[in-house]
Amino acid sequence: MVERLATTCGPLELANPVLAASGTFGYGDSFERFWPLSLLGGFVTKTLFVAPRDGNPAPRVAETSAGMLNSIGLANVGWEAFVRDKAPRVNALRGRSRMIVNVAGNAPEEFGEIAARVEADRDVVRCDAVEVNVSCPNVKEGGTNIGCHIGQFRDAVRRVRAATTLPIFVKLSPNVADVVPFALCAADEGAEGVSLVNTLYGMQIDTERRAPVLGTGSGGLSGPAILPVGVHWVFKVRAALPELPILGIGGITTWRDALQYLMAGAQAVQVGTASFVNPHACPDILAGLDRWCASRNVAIRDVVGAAHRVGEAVEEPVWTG
Amino acid sequence: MVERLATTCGPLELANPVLAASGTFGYGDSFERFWPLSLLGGFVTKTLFVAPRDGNPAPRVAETSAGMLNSIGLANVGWEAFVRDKAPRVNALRGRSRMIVNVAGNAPEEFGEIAARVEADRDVVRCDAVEVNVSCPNVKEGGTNIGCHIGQFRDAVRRVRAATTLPIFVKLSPNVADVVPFALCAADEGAEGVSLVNTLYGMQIDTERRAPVLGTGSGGLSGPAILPVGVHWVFKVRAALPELPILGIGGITTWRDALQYLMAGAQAVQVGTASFVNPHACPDILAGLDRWCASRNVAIRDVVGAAHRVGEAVEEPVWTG
Amino acid sequence: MNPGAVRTLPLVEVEDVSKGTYWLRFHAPAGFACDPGHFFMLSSPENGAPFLGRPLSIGDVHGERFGFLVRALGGATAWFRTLPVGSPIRLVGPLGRPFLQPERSVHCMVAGGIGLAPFFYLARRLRATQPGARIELRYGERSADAHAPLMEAEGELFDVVERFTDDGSLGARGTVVDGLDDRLGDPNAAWYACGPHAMLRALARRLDEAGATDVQFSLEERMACGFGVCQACIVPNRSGKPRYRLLCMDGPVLDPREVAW
Amino acid sequence: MNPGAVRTLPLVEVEDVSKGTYWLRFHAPAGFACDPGHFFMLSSPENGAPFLGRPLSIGDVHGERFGFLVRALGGATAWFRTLPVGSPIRLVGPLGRPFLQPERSVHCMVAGGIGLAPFFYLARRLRATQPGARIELRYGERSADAHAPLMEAEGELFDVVERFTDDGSLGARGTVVDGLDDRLGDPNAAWYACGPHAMLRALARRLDEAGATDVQFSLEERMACGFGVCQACIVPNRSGKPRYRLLCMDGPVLDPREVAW
Ligand SMILES: Cc1cc2nc3c(=O)[nH]c(=O)nc-3n(C[C@H](O)[C@H](O)[C@H](O)COP(=O)(O)OP(=O)(O)OC[C@H]3O[C@@H](n4cnc5c(N)ncnc54)[C@H](O)[C@@H]3O)c2cc1C
Ligand SMILES: Cc1cc2nc3c(=O)[nH]c(=O)nc-3n(C[C@H](O)[C@H](O)[C@H](O)COP(=O)(O)OP(=O)(O)OC[C@H]3O[C@@H](n4cnc5c(N)ncnc54)[C@H](O)[C@@H]3O)c2cc1C
Ligand SMILES: Cc1cc2nc3c(=O)[nH]c(=O)nc-3n(C[C@H](O)[C@H](O)[C@H](O)COP(=O)(O)O)c2cc1C
Ligand SMILES: Cc1cc2nc3c(=O)[nH]c(=O)nc-3n(C[C@H](O)[C@H](O)[C@H](O)COP(=O)(O)O)c2cc1C
Ligand code: FES
Ligand code: FES
Repeated sequence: MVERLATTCGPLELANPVLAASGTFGYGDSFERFWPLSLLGGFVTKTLFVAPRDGNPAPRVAETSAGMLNSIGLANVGWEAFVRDKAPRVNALRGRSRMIVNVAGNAPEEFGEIAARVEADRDVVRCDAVEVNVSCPNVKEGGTNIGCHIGQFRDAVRRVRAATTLPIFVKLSPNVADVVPFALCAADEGAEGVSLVNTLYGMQIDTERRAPVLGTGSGGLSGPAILPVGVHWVFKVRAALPELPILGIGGITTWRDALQYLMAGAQAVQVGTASFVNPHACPDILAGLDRWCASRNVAIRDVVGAAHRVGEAVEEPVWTG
Repeated sequence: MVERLATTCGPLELANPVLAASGTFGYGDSFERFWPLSLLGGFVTKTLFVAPRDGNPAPRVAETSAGMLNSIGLANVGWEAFVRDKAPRVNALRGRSRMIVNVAGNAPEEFGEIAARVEADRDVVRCDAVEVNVSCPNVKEGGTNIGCHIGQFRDAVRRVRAATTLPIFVKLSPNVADVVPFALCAADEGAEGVSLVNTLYGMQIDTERRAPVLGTGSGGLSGPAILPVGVHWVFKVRAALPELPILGIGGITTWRDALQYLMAGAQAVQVGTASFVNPHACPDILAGLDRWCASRNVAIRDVVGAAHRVGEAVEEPVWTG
Repeated sequence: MNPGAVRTLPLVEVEDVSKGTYWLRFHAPAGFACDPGHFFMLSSPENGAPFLGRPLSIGDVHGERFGFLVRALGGATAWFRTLPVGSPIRLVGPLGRPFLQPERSVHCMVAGGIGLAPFFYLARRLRATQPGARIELRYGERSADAHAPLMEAEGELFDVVERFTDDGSLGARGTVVDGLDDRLGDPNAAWYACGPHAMLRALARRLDEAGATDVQFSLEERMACGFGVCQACIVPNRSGKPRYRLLCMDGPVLDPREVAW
Repeated sequence: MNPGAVRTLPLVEVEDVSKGTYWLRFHAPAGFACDPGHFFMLSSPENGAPFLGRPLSIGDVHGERFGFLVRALGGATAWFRTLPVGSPIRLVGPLGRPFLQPERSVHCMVAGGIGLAPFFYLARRLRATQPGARIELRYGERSADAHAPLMEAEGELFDVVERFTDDGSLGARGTVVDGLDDRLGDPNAAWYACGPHAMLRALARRLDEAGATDVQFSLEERMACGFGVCQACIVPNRSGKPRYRLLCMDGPVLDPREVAW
């Protein structure tokens, strides 16, 4: 299993291409009751700010067709508590699984501050990379306000880069006319790679109450509904910037979904919402990928970006016959 | 029924708030085998160009979770054939149902040209309004290339406005960082209203063939999956521009979905993909809205924008008890 | 089934109790164990509607079966009702913190609507561990017929059953909160309640005024995961520090005096 | 059921024919009528997976029942197979242009794989309207066991049945296109074919070379609507004018000489 599933995403050597996405995996130890963290290629922590945050008022989630809306609002324990209470425990559990700390701030300067804290504590925290969340739709300041405006975006990434030498993955929003310029900007500013996509803007209205369901009005749409959106943008970013490492995210529920992202050009994927519904989603996807690789006699590395290679297409499916 | 369902969308007096969306209703006569056209509040034709278009290579559709991708590419019979073969027949069928002709071109100038043709033939065609499609994701030129760039967008709308005095609805793309500036621009340029949303970018990869499913690679995502995205943007546009008439579109399958759009601020809605799966979707939605209005003793006009009126919220739902 | 196990089990029985209320029953697999007040997330292992899991309190564990008492309110709870026997359902759990079962001479349970769900199992367990204790149930319903059939079947689990209906058509008229006066001063009573938010808020005030200290409420909030990762299920903290707690981890059973109602 | 009716009917029977192939049967409602070569769009009236309808050719109409012969290939066709009897299915149709049934002394049907589906009903109808005509079926399969059970049940509809398997395990070895030589010159034969694209393309060439004129193929393309509005189901036109035709309106039965293969 190890060999066929191994993959490399920029500076990250991963035992396998399945990571758990930010905000859907706590700080790394929440799924221990279901399966060992060390199974994963890696995981991304809930977004951390320097100071703890309470997040938004309830209701914070709603179900949609093949998806969900959330307006959590980046509730998190804050950097200090993470370093003190979470990191040591998680490091004891994770084995070869890569730890990526996801960080954010309310303004570009705060991105620099949190990155400086990560750098300062890097020997304690022992994380393998930093994911920069400039794409949360659920916060008044920061979030998509930064991630959808190239000037602020550049500023935030630059400050993170200046503050740390850890590998940086910038997490991109699909709520833009074109994701490619943001990916390019991240690369320009020295990021090692990009993670895409974060949630789409969405709203649900309770027609009996005649009001939005979520406490904040709108929220972020995730789950199978957005799978094609994420695959599209991964494909586009890969086509424009073939050398830029990509972590593919959005709606992955099955191993076939994960394969779509890999073939679109992601070196590895992150599984989010699916883990809420099926806590075994990550190991199930891993097992499916392994079976597929074995039966096709290929390694994961071989299929990364395969959908770009015209002519490589493996026989037309003969649905009849 | 007539009274409670009647609504006004800018200059359009509608017998009811249910319209059929462009590209999912042919030129108006395709559903006659199922139910009479005159039932509808109105309908929007397939996008028309001056000259006929063949559209994109197959496959042109793919199924996704609670949605579909299409890459039709604005295949249409062209303006002349529409005027000659379609309009007279449809006019004989439509009764009070409003006819909106949807038009596009490959460049802003061509938007002016087709609008001039509509204006010239308006007495023959007898349409009630023009919908300007600057938001198709499936064409190399025009489409989202115009609809997602404010300069070209303004240019196209201005040319249409200069060419015709018919009411104009500009159909907006969700594939932008913020839809509001585009709505504002449309209003500035003298459009009577906006239609939103068109499809989202999306891609599906056939993991056995290791290639995109659609002939064009990416396509447009529609269906229930995108409902929350459309509701979000209608809500945002209504909040920013409370006087601007809105036709709400995206993922409407049930009368409750339609109500969400109306409460978010649309005066009427357009039903698209749902009609493929259930050809009776429009009359079913109409009947459901009528029942709801009757049981709540309200008229459709009363609930338009209701989700914006804090305090109007009708009792908290007591799920237990 | 250890805390937090993920099991896909075939549905064994759907039993209608009254219009809109039903039992959803399963065979308990080897090692199945859970306590009154625990909940499970139920979802479809197929990729269809409903998408997210739904939290349901354990309703009863009896012999080789366990079940949930469900009220069909929306998409998922109506959908479970229609499933043919044998349909696979994913169950994640048991989750959350169950009811503590202090030794008391009187155990008073107060339920509103489907808030009755956790009390059959609670009563069954208390009967077994505290055979001398008195178990009282007071519950409120919108109208007469909702829970009456349940009481016929399982009423003997309780020493006292008092009913309240909005319209007085069965039992006393009024809300269940109004009907507690004689018990409120009892220093030996343990209190357990589950029901609509408004009822619980009113009850919390009454109990507080009466000086009751041994009080446990089972609350509800929308949940996406049920095991502490999504941060959906917040309950505002009376103390304000932290501002919120997570119902799926700190609850669903909470001391109402810790909640900012 | 008039052309293009929308009916939600309960599934009456799922009968397995061989691994992955099955009959999906319904009671014909009053007024049900359709012709061989017509198709229906089948979908779920519930809002779940699969989302779009799927086109299926009418497989047989017999007594009070009609049915579709289906091969489980992907999401929807596997899903239909698992539905319990009584499940509601939405059927839109009959749709498209059916087979013309010219008067001929010989009717030659050629099928590849599940392309066999439309020919039972076609044979049944020709038997009734042209009792003296000879009906021949030649079909190809990947391996032996796929269609053999069908032929046992319904083989008497045909005067001649010739089988071809890739591995020669049943009938002749090779493709069905190779096995037509003796018939190809017959000026009195009408030709009907359905099967994989590659087979049809090869067959079109053979028939063309042999000068056959009375030829009808039932083609496939991805469909979203089935009645001419979505523009998904394009078939490139030999003449190039217009460039494409819509399979759901102009087909699914087309003259192969009009298709740019
Ligand atoms: C810990 C816990 C234990 C529960 N135990 C039971 C039980 O034993 N029996 C029972 O019938 N119900 C129980 N519920 C409530 C049950 O989870 C909801 O009724 C169910 O989730 C509604 O889903 P739906 O798809 O049927 O309705 P929806 O269509 O989702 O919504 C219908 C109504 O229910 C509300 N709602 C949706 N989800 C929740 C939620 N998680 N909590 C509260 N309200 C919600 C909505 O606001 C709406 O008003 C419990 C809830 C929690 C949190
Ligand atoms: C007019 C017509 C009549 C048909 N009659 C029959 C029949 O009688 N019996 C039968 O078993 N099948 C028939 N088919 C084919 C059937 O529609 C497809 O097998 C089915 O849509 C596949 O859906 P799925 O969800 O099971 O597979 P998917 O998971 O959607 O796809 C599985 C494979 O089928 C291909 N496919 C998907 N949709 C279509 C389509 N509409 N046409 C061709 N290939 C497709 C995909 O490319 C893929 O390779 C017919 C198709 C048409 C157009
Ligand atoms: C409840 C919830 C909370 C989330 N919190 C965060 C977060 O804190 N930081 C972040 O970068 N992304 C967050 N996300 C986004 C996910 O990491 C992911 O990008 C998105 O959900 C799409 O993937 P999915 O469809 O697999 O869930 C959150 C998503 C959900 C559903
Ligand atoms: C197959 C297909 C073709 C479409 N063609 C057009 C078109 O020609 N012009 C246009 O403005 N929108 C077109 N649309 C977009 C729809 O009008 C609508 O905006 C979109 O599908 C979202 O609504 P829905 O989810 O209800 O389908 C098309 C959509 C589909 C699915
Ligand atoms: S339900 Fe997810 S944290 Fe409580
Ligand atoms: S399937 Fe929609 S036009 Fe043919």
